[in-house]
Amino acid sequence: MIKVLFFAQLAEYAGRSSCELEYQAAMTPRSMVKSMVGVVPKELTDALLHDVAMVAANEVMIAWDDALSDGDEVAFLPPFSGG
Amino acid sequence: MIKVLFFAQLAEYAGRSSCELEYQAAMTPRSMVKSMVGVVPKELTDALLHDVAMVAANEVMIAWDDALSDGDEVAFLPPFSGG
Amino acid sequence: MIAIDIREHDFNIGDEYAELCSQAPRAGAVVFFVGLVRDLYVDESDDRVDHIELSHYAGMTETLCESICQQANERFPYDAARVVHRVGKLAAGAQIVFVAVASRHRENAFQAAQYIMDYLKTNATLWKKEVGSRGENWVGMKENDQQATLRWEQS
Amino acid sequence: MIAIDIREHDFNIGDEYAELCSQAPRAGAVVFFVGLVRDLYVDESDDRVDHIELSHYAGMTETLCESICQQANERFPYDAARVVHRVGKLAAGAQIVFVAVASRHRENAFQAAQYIMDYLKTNATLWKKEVGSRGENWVGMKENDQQATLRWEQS
Repeated sequence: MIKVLFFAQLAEYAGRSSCELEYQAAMTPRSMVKSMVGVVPKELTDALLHDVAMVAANEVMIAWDDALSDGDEVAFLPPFSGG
Repeated sequence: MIKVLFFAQLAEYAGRSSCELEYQAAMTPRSMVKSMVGVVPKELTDALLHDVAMVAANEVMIAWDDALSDGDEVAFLPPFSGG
Repeated sequence: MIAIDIREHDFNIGDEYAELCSQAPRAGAVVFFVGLVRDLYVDESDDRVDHIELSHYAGMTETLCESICQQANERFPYDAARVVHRVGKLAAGAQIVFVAVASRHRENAFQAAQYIMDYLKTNATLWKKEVGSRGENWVGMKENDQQATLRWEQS
Repeated sequence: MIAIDIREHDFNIGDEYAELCSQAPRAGAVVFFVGLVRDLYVDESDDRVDHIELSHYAGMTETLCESICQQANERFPYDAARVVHRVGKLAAGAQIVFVAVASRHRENAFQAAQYIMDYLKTNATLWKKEVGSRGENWVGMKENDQQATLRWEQS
Protein backbone atom coordinates (compact mmCIF):
# COMPACT_ATOMS: atom_id res chain seq x y z
CA MET A 1 0.00 0.00 0.00
CA ILE A 2 1.01 3.60 -0.60
CA LYS A 3 -0.24 6.31 1.76
CA VAL A 4 -0.90 9.50 -0.18
CA LEU A 5 -1.07 12.95 1.46
CA PHE A 6 -2.53 16.11 -0.03
CA PHE A 7 -1.86 19.58 1.37
CA ALA A 8 -3.37 23.04 1.07
CA GLN A 9 -5.33 23.59 -2.18
CA LEU A 10 -4.61 19.99 -3.25
CA ALA A 11 -6.45 18.74 -0.13
CA GLU A 12 -9.37 21.00 -1.03
CA TYR A 13 -9.46 19.68 -4.61
CA ALA A 14 -9.25 16.09 -3.34
CA GLY A 15 -11.92 16.69 -0.72
CA ARG A 16 -9.62 14.88 1.73
CA SER A 17 -6.13 15.14 3.12
CA SER A 18 -5.07 11.53 2.57
CA CYS A 19 -5.92 8.26 0.89
CA GLU A 20 -4.41 4.83 0.36
CA LEU A 21 -3.54 3.24 -2.98
CA GLU A 22 -2.47 -0.26 -3.96
CA TYR A 23 1.26 -0.37 -4.75
CA GLN A 24 2.04 -1.25 -8.39
CA ALA A 25 5.37 -2.41 -9.76
CA ALA A 26 7.54 0.44 -11.12
CA MET A 27 5.21 3.02 -9.66
CA THR A 28 6.34 6.67 -9.70
CA PRO A 29 4.53 9.79 -8.47
CA ARG A 30 3.73 10.62 -12.09
CA SER A 31 2.36 7.17 -12.93
CA MET A 32 0.35 7.22 -9.71
CA VAL A 33 -1.32 10.51 -10.61
CA LYS A 34 -2.02 9.31 -14.15
CA SER A 35 -3.74 6.25 -12.70
CA MET A 36 -5.96 8.55 -10.63
CA VAL A 37 -7.34 10.43 -13.66
CA GLY A 38 -11.12 9.95 -13.83
CA VAL A 39 -11.21 8.37 -10.36
CA VAL A 40 -10.58 11.49 -8.29
CA PRO A 41 -11.83 15.06 -8.90
CA LYS A 42 -10.50 16.44 -12.18
CA GLU A 43 -9.24 19.60 -10.43
CA LEU A 44 -6.87 17.45 -8.38
CA THR A 45 -5.26 15.55 -11.27
CA ASP A 46 -5.15 18.73 -13.40
CA ALA A 47 -3.35 20.57 -10.64
CA LEU A 48 -0.93 17.71 -10.03
CA LEU A 49 -0.14 17.11 -13.71
CA HIS A 50 0.06 20.72 -14.87
CA ASP A 51 1.00 22.81 -11.88
CA VAL A 52 4.18 23.12 -9.90
CA ALA A 53 3.55 20.78 -6.98
CA MET A 54 6.54 18.96 -5.52
CA VAL A 55 6.61 15.42 -4.18
CA ALA A 56 8.05 13.91 -1.01
CA ALA A 57 8.36 10.21 -0.16
CA ASN A 58 8.71 9.48 3.56
CA GLU A 59 9.32 13.19 4.22
CA VAL A 60 12.20 13.50 1.73
CA MET A 61 11.80 15.46 -1.51
CA ILE A 62 11.92 13.23 -4.63
CA ALA A 63 11.47 13.74 -8.38
CA TRP A 64 8.22 13.02 -10.23
CA ASP A 65 9.79 10.05 -12.03
CA ASP A 66 11.59 8.48 -9.08
CA ALA A 67 10.55 4.92 -8.24
CA LEU A 68 8.33 4.42 -5.20
CA SER A 69 8.43 1.43 -2.85
CA ASP A 70 5.58 -0.45 -1.27
CA GLY A 71 4.76 1.16 2.08
CA ASP A 72 5.92 4.65 1.10
CA GLU A 73 4.16 7.74 2.37
CA VAL A 74 3.89 10.01 -0.67
CA ALA A 75 3.02 13.66 -0.17
CA PHE A 76 2.03 16.17 -2.86
CA LEU A 77 3.19 19.63 -1.90
CA PRO A 78 1.98 22.89 -3.49
CA PRO A 79 4.42 25.83 -3.56
CA PHE A 80 5.23 26.80 0.02
CA SER A 81 4.03 30.01 1.63
CA GLY A 82 5.02 29.95 5.28
CA GLY A 83 6.68 32.64 7.33
CA MET B 1 33.92 82.01 27.66
CA ILE B 2 34.25 78.60 26.08
CA LYS B 3 32.95 75.56 27.91
CA VAL B 4 35.19 72.57 27.23
CA LEU B 5 34.07 68.97 27.72
CA PHE B 6 36.31 65.90 27.95
CA PHE B 7 35.01 62.36 27.57
CA ALA B 8 36.24 58.84 28.35
CA GLN B 9 40.04 58.56 28.54
CA LEU B 10 40.38 62.30 27.87
CA ALA B 11 38.39 63.02 31.04
CA GLU B 12 40.69 60.68 32.96
CA TYR B 13 43.80 62.42 31.57
CA ALA B 14 42.31 65.82 32.39
CA GLY B 15 41.25 64.71 35.85
CA ARG B 16 37.91 66.40 35.16
CA SER B 17 35.09 66.22 32.65
CA SER B 18 34.82 69.94 31.90
CA CYS B 19 36.47 73.31 32.30
CA GLU B 20 36.01 76.89 31.15
CA LEU B 21 38.44 78.93 29.07
CA GLU B 22 38.57 82.58 28.11
CA TYR B 23 37.53 83.06 24.46
CA GLN B 24 40.33 84.44 22.23
CA ALA B 25 39.94 85.99 18.80
CA ALA B 26 40.33 83.48 15.92
CA MET B 27 40.30 80.60 18.35
CA THR B 28 40.07 77.09 16.89
CA PRO B 29 40.05 73.71 18.65
CA ARG B 30 43.69 73.25 17.64
CA SER B 31 44.82 76.68 18.88
CA MET B 32 42.89 76.10 22.11
CA VAL B 33 44.69 72.80 22.78
CA LYS B 34 48.08 74.37 21.96
CA SER B 35 47.37 77.10 24.51
CA MET B 36 46.70 74.40 27.12
CA VAL B 37 50.16 72.82 26.75
CA GLY B 38 52.01 73.03 30.06
CA VAL B 39 48.89 74.18 31.88
CA VAL B 40 46.98 70.88 31.90
CA PRO B 41 48.34 67.31 32.31
CA LYS B 42 50.74 66.43 29.48
CA GLU B 43 48.83 63.19 28.77
CA LEU B 44 45.78 65.25 27.85
CA THR B 45 47.46 67.61 25.38
CA ASP B 46 49.52 64.72 23.94
CA ALA B 47 46.38 62.69 23.35
CA LEU B 48 44.55 65.64 21.84
CA LEU B 49 47.38 66.73 19.55
CA HIS B 50 48.59 63.33 18.40
CA ASP B 51 45.64 60.98 18.69
CA VAL B 52 42.48 60.68 16.71
CA ALA B 53 39.99 62.59 18.87
CA MET B 54 37.21 64.43 17.10
CA VAL B 55 35.71 67.78 18.07
CA ALA B 56 32.14 69.01 18.40
CA ALA B 57 30.98 72.57 18.95
CA ASN B 58 27.48 72.88 20.41
CA GLU B 59 26.87 69.17 19.71
CA VAL B 60 27.78 69.39 16.02
CA MET B 61 30.97 67.82 14.67
CA ILE B 62 33.51 70.38 13.44
CA ALA B 63 37.06 70.29 12.06
CA TRP B 64 40.14 71.00 14.20
CA ASP B 65 40.81 74.27 12.36
CA ASP B 66 37.23 75.60 12.29
CA ALA B 67 36.71 78.94 14.02
CA LEU B 68 35.02 78.92 17.41
CA SER B 69 32.67 81.59 18.75
CA ASP B 70 32.44 83.04 22.21
CA GLY B 71 29.98 80.99 24.26
CA ASP B 72 30.57 77.73 22.35
CA GLU B 73 30.47 74.39 24.12
CA VAL B 74 33.46 72.51 22.71
CA ALA B 75 33.70 68.75 23.27
CA PHE B 76 36.73 66.53 22.62
CA LEU B 77 35.58 63.06 21.61
CA PRO B 78 37.79 59.96 21.57
CA PRO B 79 36.95 57.25 19.02
CA PHE B 80 33.46 55.91 19.79
CA SER B 81 32.86 52.45 21.18
CA GLY B 82 29.15 52.15 21.95
CA GLY B 83 26.79 49.32 21.07
CA MET C 1 21.74 24.40 19.95
CA ILE C 2 18.74 24.50 17.61
CA ALA C 3 15.12 24.43 18.80
CA ILE C 4 12.12 24.21 16.47
CA ASP C 5 8.50 24.50 17.61
CA ILE C 6 5.59 24.35 15.17
CA ARG C 7 2.38 24.91 17.12
CA GLU C 8 -1.04 26.53 17.26
CA HIS C 9 -0.77 28.64 20.38
CA ASP C 10 0.77 32.08 20.52
CA PHE C 11 4.30 32.84 21.69
CA ASN C 12 5.52 35.46 24.14
CA ILE C 13 8.54 37.43 22.96
CA GLY C 14 9.98 37.91 26.44
CA ASP C 15 9.77 34.18 27.21
CA GLU C 16 11.27 33.16 23.87
CA TYR C 17 14.14 35.60 24.33
CA ALA C 18 14.85 34.29 27.85
CA GLU C 19 14.80 30.71 26.58
CA LEU C 20 17.21 31.52 23.74
CA CYS C 21 19.62 33.36 26.06
CA SER C 22 19.65 30.44 28.49
CA GLN C 23 20.96 28.29 25.62
CA ALA C 24 23.70 30.77 24.68
CA PRO C 25 25.40 32.09 27.84
CA ARG C 26 28.47 33.42 25.92
CA ALA C 27 26.53 35.25 23.23
CA GLY C 28 27.14 38.97 22.71
CA ALA C 29 24.48 39.52 20.07
CA VAL C 30 20.89 38.36 19.66
CA VAL C 31 18.81 39.02 16.56
CA PHE C 32 15.11 38.19 16.42
CA PHE C 33 12.57 38.35 13.68
CA VAL C 34 8.82 38.37 14.30
CA GLY C 35 6.38 38.01 11.40
CA LEU C 36 2.83 39.28 11.87
CA VAL C 37 -0.37 38.68 9.90
CA ARG C 38 -0.90 41.76 7.75
CA ASP C 39 -4.45 42.88 6.97
CA LEU C 40 -3.34 43.90 3.46
CA TYR C 41 -3.18 41.82 0.31
CA VAL C 42 0.14 41.75 -1.53
CA ASP C 43 -0.94 44.56 -3.88
CA GLU C 44 -1.74 46.76 -0.83
CA SER C 45 -5.18 47.73 -2.22
CA ASP C 46 -8.14 48.79 -0.07
CA ASP C 47 -9.26 45.17 0.32
CA ARG C 48 -8.63 43.66 3.72
CA VAL C 49 -7.49 40.26 4.96
CA ASP C 50 -9.52 39.12 7.98
CA HIS C 51 -7.43 36.11 8.94
CA ILE C 52 -5.14 33.47 7.54
CA GLU C 53 -5.19 29.70 7.86
CA LEU C 54 -1.81 28.02 8.03
CA SER C 55 -1.42 24.32 7.41
CA HIS C 56 1.73 22.23 7.35
CA TYR C 57 3.16 18.75 6.94
CA ALA C 58 3.71 17.79 10.58
CA GLY C 59 7.07 16.11 11.02
CA MET C 60 8.54 17.16 7.70
CA THR C 61 8.23 20.86 8.59
CA GLU C 62 10.27 20.37 11.76
CA THR C 63 12.92 18.37 9.86
CA LEU C 64 13.19 21.05 7.15
CA CYS C 65 13.41 23.91 9.67
CA GLU C 66 16.13 22.09 11.57
CA SER C 67 18.04 21.55 8.33
CA ILE C 68 17.71 25.24 7.38
CA CYS C 69 19.07 26.23 10.80
CA GLN C 70 22.00 23.85 10.40
CA GLN C 71 22.85 25.28 6.99
CA ALA C 72 22.72 28.78 8.47
CA ASN C 73 25.08 27.66 11.24
CA GLU C 74 27.57 26.31 8.71
CA ARG C 75 27.72 29.65 6.91
CA PHE C 76 27.28 31.97 9.88
CA PRO C 77 28.31 30.09 13.04
CA TYR C 78 26.12 30.91 16.03
CA ASP C 79 25.57 29.67 19.58
CA ALA C 80 21.82 29.03 19.50
CA ALA C 81 18.84 29.41 17.20
CA ARG C 82 15.13 29.15 17.89
CA VAL C 83 12.23 28.94 15.45
CA VAL C 84 8.57 29.08 16.50
CA HIS C 85 6.00 28.93 13.70
CA ARG C 86 2.29 28.96 14.35
CA VAL C 87 -0.28 27.01 12.34
CA GLY C 88 -4.09 27.12 12.30
CA LYS C 89 -6.34 30.17 12.11
CA LEU C 90 -4.55 33.46 12.81
CA ALA C 91 -6.31 36.84 12.82
CA ALA C 92 -4.84 39.97 11.19
CA GLY C 93 -2.27 41.42 13.59
CA ALA C 94 -1.44 38.04 15.15
CA GLN C 95 2.12 36.77 15.48
CA ILE C 96 2.98 34.05 12.94
CA VAL C 97 6.66 33.31 13.22
CA PHE C 98 9.57 33.94 15.56
CA VAL C 99 13.17 33.36 14.47
CA ALA C 100 16.01 34.20 16.83
CA VAL C 101 19.74 33.69 16.69
CA ALA C 102 22.28 34.26 19.47
CA SER C 103 25.90 34.60 18.42
CA ARG C 104 29.25 35.92 19.63
CA HIS C 105 29.20 38.65 17.00
CA ARG C 106 26.37 40.70 15.56
CA GLU C 107 27.15 40.18 11.87
CA ASN C 108 26.63 36.41 12.13
CA ALA C 109 23.48 36.84 14.20
CA PHE C 110 21.96 39.18 11.58
CA GLN C 111 23.01 37.03 8.64
CA ALA C 112 21.90 33.72 10.16
CA ALA C 113 18.49 35.09 11.21
CA GLN C 114 17.87 36.50 7.74
CA TYR C 115 19.07 33.29 6.07
CA ILE C 116 16.73 31.19 8.21
CA MET C 117 13.74 33.46 7.50
CA ASP C 118 14.39 33.52 3.76
CA TYR C 119 14.58 29.72 3.51
CA LEU C 120 11.64 29.22 5.87
CA LYS C 121 9.54 31.08 3.29
CA THR C 122 10.63 29.02 0.31
CA ASN C 123 11.75 25.62 1.63
CA ALA C 124 9.46 24.59 4.49
CA THR C 125 6.19 22.65 4.13
CA LEU C 126 3.89 25.44 5.27
CA TRP C 127 0.90 26.83 3.39
CA LYS C 128 -1.06 29.99 3.97
CA LYS C 129 -4.64 30.73 2.96
CA GLU C 130 -5.85 34.32 3.11
CA VAL C 131 -9.50 34.86 4.06
CA GLY C 132 -10.94 38.33 3.63
CA SER C 133 -12.83 40.66 1.36
CA ARG C 134 -11.54 38.72 -1.67
CA GLY C 135 -12.82 35.37 -0.38
CA GLU C 136 -10.50 32.46 0.35
CA ASN C 137 -7.19 32.31 -1.50
CA TRP C 138 -4.18 30.08 -1.12
CA VAL C 139 -1.03 32.19 -1.22
CA GLY C 140 1.51 31.10 -3.81
CA MET C 141 5.24 31.39 -3.38
CA LYS C 142 6.23 35.00 -3.94
CA GLU C 143 8.80 35.80 -6.58
CA ASN C 144 10.72 38.15 -4.30
CA ASP C 145 10.91 35.38 -1.69
CA GLN C 146 12.47 33.07 -4.28
CA GLN C 147 14.92 35.80 -5.22
CA ALA C 148 15.82 36.30 -1.56
CA THR C 149 16.81 32.63 -1.37
CA LEU C 150 18.73 32.74 -4.64
CA ARG C 151 20.80 35.63 -3.31
CA TRP C 152 22.29 33.32 -0.64
CA GLU C 153 23.15 30.69 -3.23
CA GLN C 154 25.00 33.17 -5.42
CA SER C 155 26.96 34.88 -2.67
CA MET D 1 8.09 57.08 14.41
CA ILE D 2 11.54 57.04 16.00
CA ALA D 3 12.14 56.70 19.74
CA ILE D 4 15.57 56.99 21.38
CA ASP D 5 16.23 56.27 25.05
CA ILE D 6 19.72 56.53 26.56
CA ARG D 7 19.50 55.49 30.21
CA GLU D 8 21.05 53.62 33.10
CA HIS D 9 18.32 51.14 34.00
CA ASP D 10 17.75 47.84 32.28
CA PHE D 11 15.15 47.21 29.58
CA ASN D 12 12.63 44.41 29.26
CA ILE D 13 12.45 42.85 25.81
CA GLY D 14 8.74 42.05 26.04
CA ASP D 15 7.88 45.61 27.03
CA GLU D 16 10.08 47.16 24.35
CA TYR D 17 8.52 44.89 21.72
CA ALA D 18 4.99 45.81 22.81
CA GLU D 19 5.87 49.51 22.72
CA LEU D 20 7.34 49.24 19.22
CA CYS D 21 4.32 47.32 17.89
CA SER D 22 1.94 49.91 19.32
CA GLN D 23 3.72 52.49 17.13
CA ALA D 24 3.47 50.36 13.98
CA PRO D 25 0.02 48.77 13.70
CA ARG D 26 0.41 47.94 9.97
CA ALA D 27 3.82 46.30 10.25
CA GLY D 28 4.29 42.73 9.04
CA ALA D 29 7.90 42.32 10.14
CA VAL D 30 9.80 43.25 13.27
CA VAL D 31 13.55 42.82 13.65
CA PHE D 32 15.29 43.39 16.97
CA PHE D 33 18.89 43.37 17.98
CA VAL D 34 20.06 42.99 21.58
CA GLY D 35 23.72 43.51 22.49
CA LEU D 36 25.02 41.94 25.70
CA VAL D 37 28.18 42.53 27.73
CA ARG D 38 30.58 39.71 26.85
CA ASP D 39 32.98 38.44 29.50
CA LEU D 40 35.66 37.93 26.83
CA TYR D 41 38.22 40.39 25.52
CA VAL D 42 38.31 40.94 21.78
CA ASP D 43 41.11 38.36 21.33
CA GLU D 44 38.94 35.76 23.13
CA SER D 45 41.81 34.71 25.44
CA ASP D 46 41.35 33.17 28.89
CA ASP D 47 41.25 36.62 30.49
CA ARG D 48 37.83 37.74 31.66
CA VAL D 49 35.94 41.03 31.63
CA ASP D 50 34.11 41.63 34.91
CA HIS D 51 32.06 44.66 33.87
CA ILE D 52 32.06 47.63 31.53
CA GLU D 53 31.52 51.31 32.19
CA LEU D 54 29.70 53.20 29.48
CA SER D 55 29.79 56.97 29.31
CA HIS D 56 28.25 59.28 26.74
CA TYR D 57 27.69 62.89 25.72
CA ALA D 58 24.15 63.43 26.98
CA GLY D 59 22.09 65.27 24.41
CA MET D 60 24.43 64.76 21.48
CA THR D 61 24.06 60.96 21.71
CA GLU D 62 20.30 61.21 21.37
CA THR D 63 20.62 63.61 18.43
CA LEU D 64 23.09 61.33 16.65
CA CYS D 65 20.97 58.21 17.24
CA GLU D 66 17.90 59.99 15.90
CA SER D 67 19.86 61.06 12.84
CA ILE D 68 21.14 57.49 12.24
CA CYS D 69 17.55 56.20 12.44
CA GLN D 70 16.39 58.84 9.96
CA GLN D 71 19.14 57.90 7.51
CA ALA D 72 18.15 54.24 7.84
CA ASN D 73 14.53 55.18 7.13
CA GLU D 74 15.55 57.03 3.96
CA ARG D 75 17.32 53.96 2.60
CA PHE D 76 15.06 51.26 4.05
CA PRO D 77 11.65 52.81 4.79
CA TYR D 78 10.05 51.47 7.95
CA ASP D 79 7.07 52.21 10.18
CA ALA D 80 8.81 52.56 13.55
CA ALA D 81 12.25 52.25 15.11
CA ARG D 82 13.30 52.14 18.75
CA VAL D 83 16.78 52.43 20.24
CA VAL D 84 17.53 51.88 23.93
CA HIS D 85 21.17 52.20 24.98
CA ARG D 86 22.27 51.81 28.56
CA VAL D 87 25.10 53.79 30.18
CA GLY D 88 26.88 53.40 33.52
CA LYS D 89 28.31 50.22 35.04
CA LEU D 90 27.13 47.01 33.37
CA ALA D 91 28.19 43.53 34.50
CA ALA D 92 29.18 40.74 32.10
CA GLY D 93 26.00 39.21 30.71
CA ALA D 94 23.97 42.43 31.10
CA GLN D 95 21.97 43.92 28.25
CA ILE D 96 23.62 47.00 26.69
CA VAL D 97 21.62 47.97 23.65
CA PHE D 98 18.27 47.27 22.03
CA VAL D 99 17.54 48.25 18.43
CA ALA D 100 14.22 47.35 16.86
CA VAL D 101 12.59 48.16 13.55
CA ALA D 102 9.01 47.43 12.46
CA SER D 103 8.31 47.50 8.75
CA ARG D 104 5.81 46.30 6.17
CA HIS D 105 8.38 43.91 4.71
CA ARG D 106 11.12 41.85 6.31
CA GLU D 107 13.96 42.89 4.02
CA ASN D 108 13.69 46.55 5.08
CA ALA D 109 13.34 45.62 8.74
CA PHE D 110 16.53 43.52 8.62
CA GLN D 111 18.49 46.09 6.65
CA ALA D 112 17.39 49.08 8.72
CA ALA D 113 18.12 47.34 12.04
CA GLN D 114 21.59 46.32 10.86
CA TYR D 115 22.28 49.80 9.45
CA ILE D 116 21.30 51.43 12.75
CA MET D 117 23.46 49.04 14.79
CA ASP D 118 26.48 49.51 12.53
CA TYR D 119 26.33 53.31 12.73
CA LEU D 120 25.56 53.29 16.45
CA LYS D 121 28.94 51.61 16.93
CA THR D 122 30.93 54.09 14.88
CA ASN D 123 28.99 57.38 14.90
CA ALA D 124 27.42 57.87 18.34
CA THR D 125 29.09 59.60 21.30
CA LEU D 126 29.34 56.52 23.50
CA TRP D 127 32.49 55.16 25.15
CA LYS D 128 33.12 51.81 26.76
CA LYS D 129 35.71 50.93 29.38
CA GLU D 130 36.37 47.26 30.08
CA VAL D 131 37.24 46.33 33.66
CA GLY D 132 38.54 42.83 34.31
CA SER D 133 41.61 40.67 34.69
CA ARG D 134 43.56 43.07 32.44
CA GLY D 135 42.73 46.11 34.57
CA GLU D 136 40.80 49.08 33.19
CA ASN D 137 40.93 49.72 29.44
CA TRP D 138 39.05 52.11 27.22
CA VAL D 139 37.86 50.27 24.13
CA GLY D 140 38.90 51.85 20.85
CA MET D 141 36.84 51.79 17.71
CA LYS D 142 37.15 48.37 16.13
CA GLU D 143 38.37 48.10 12.58
CA ASN D 144 35.65 45.64 11.61
CA ASP D 145 33.04 48.08 12.95
CA GLN D 146 34.46 50.80 10.72
CA GLN D 147 34.38 48.40 7.78
CA ALA D 148 30.76 47.53 8.54
CA THR D 149 29.87 51.20 8.21
CA LEU D 150 31.90 51.65 5.04
CA ARG D 151 29.99 48.79 3.45
CA TRP D 152 26.77 50.85 3.60
CA GLU D 153 28.49 53.83 2.01
CA GLN D 154 29.76 51.79 -0.90
CA SER D 155 26.54 49.89 -1.63
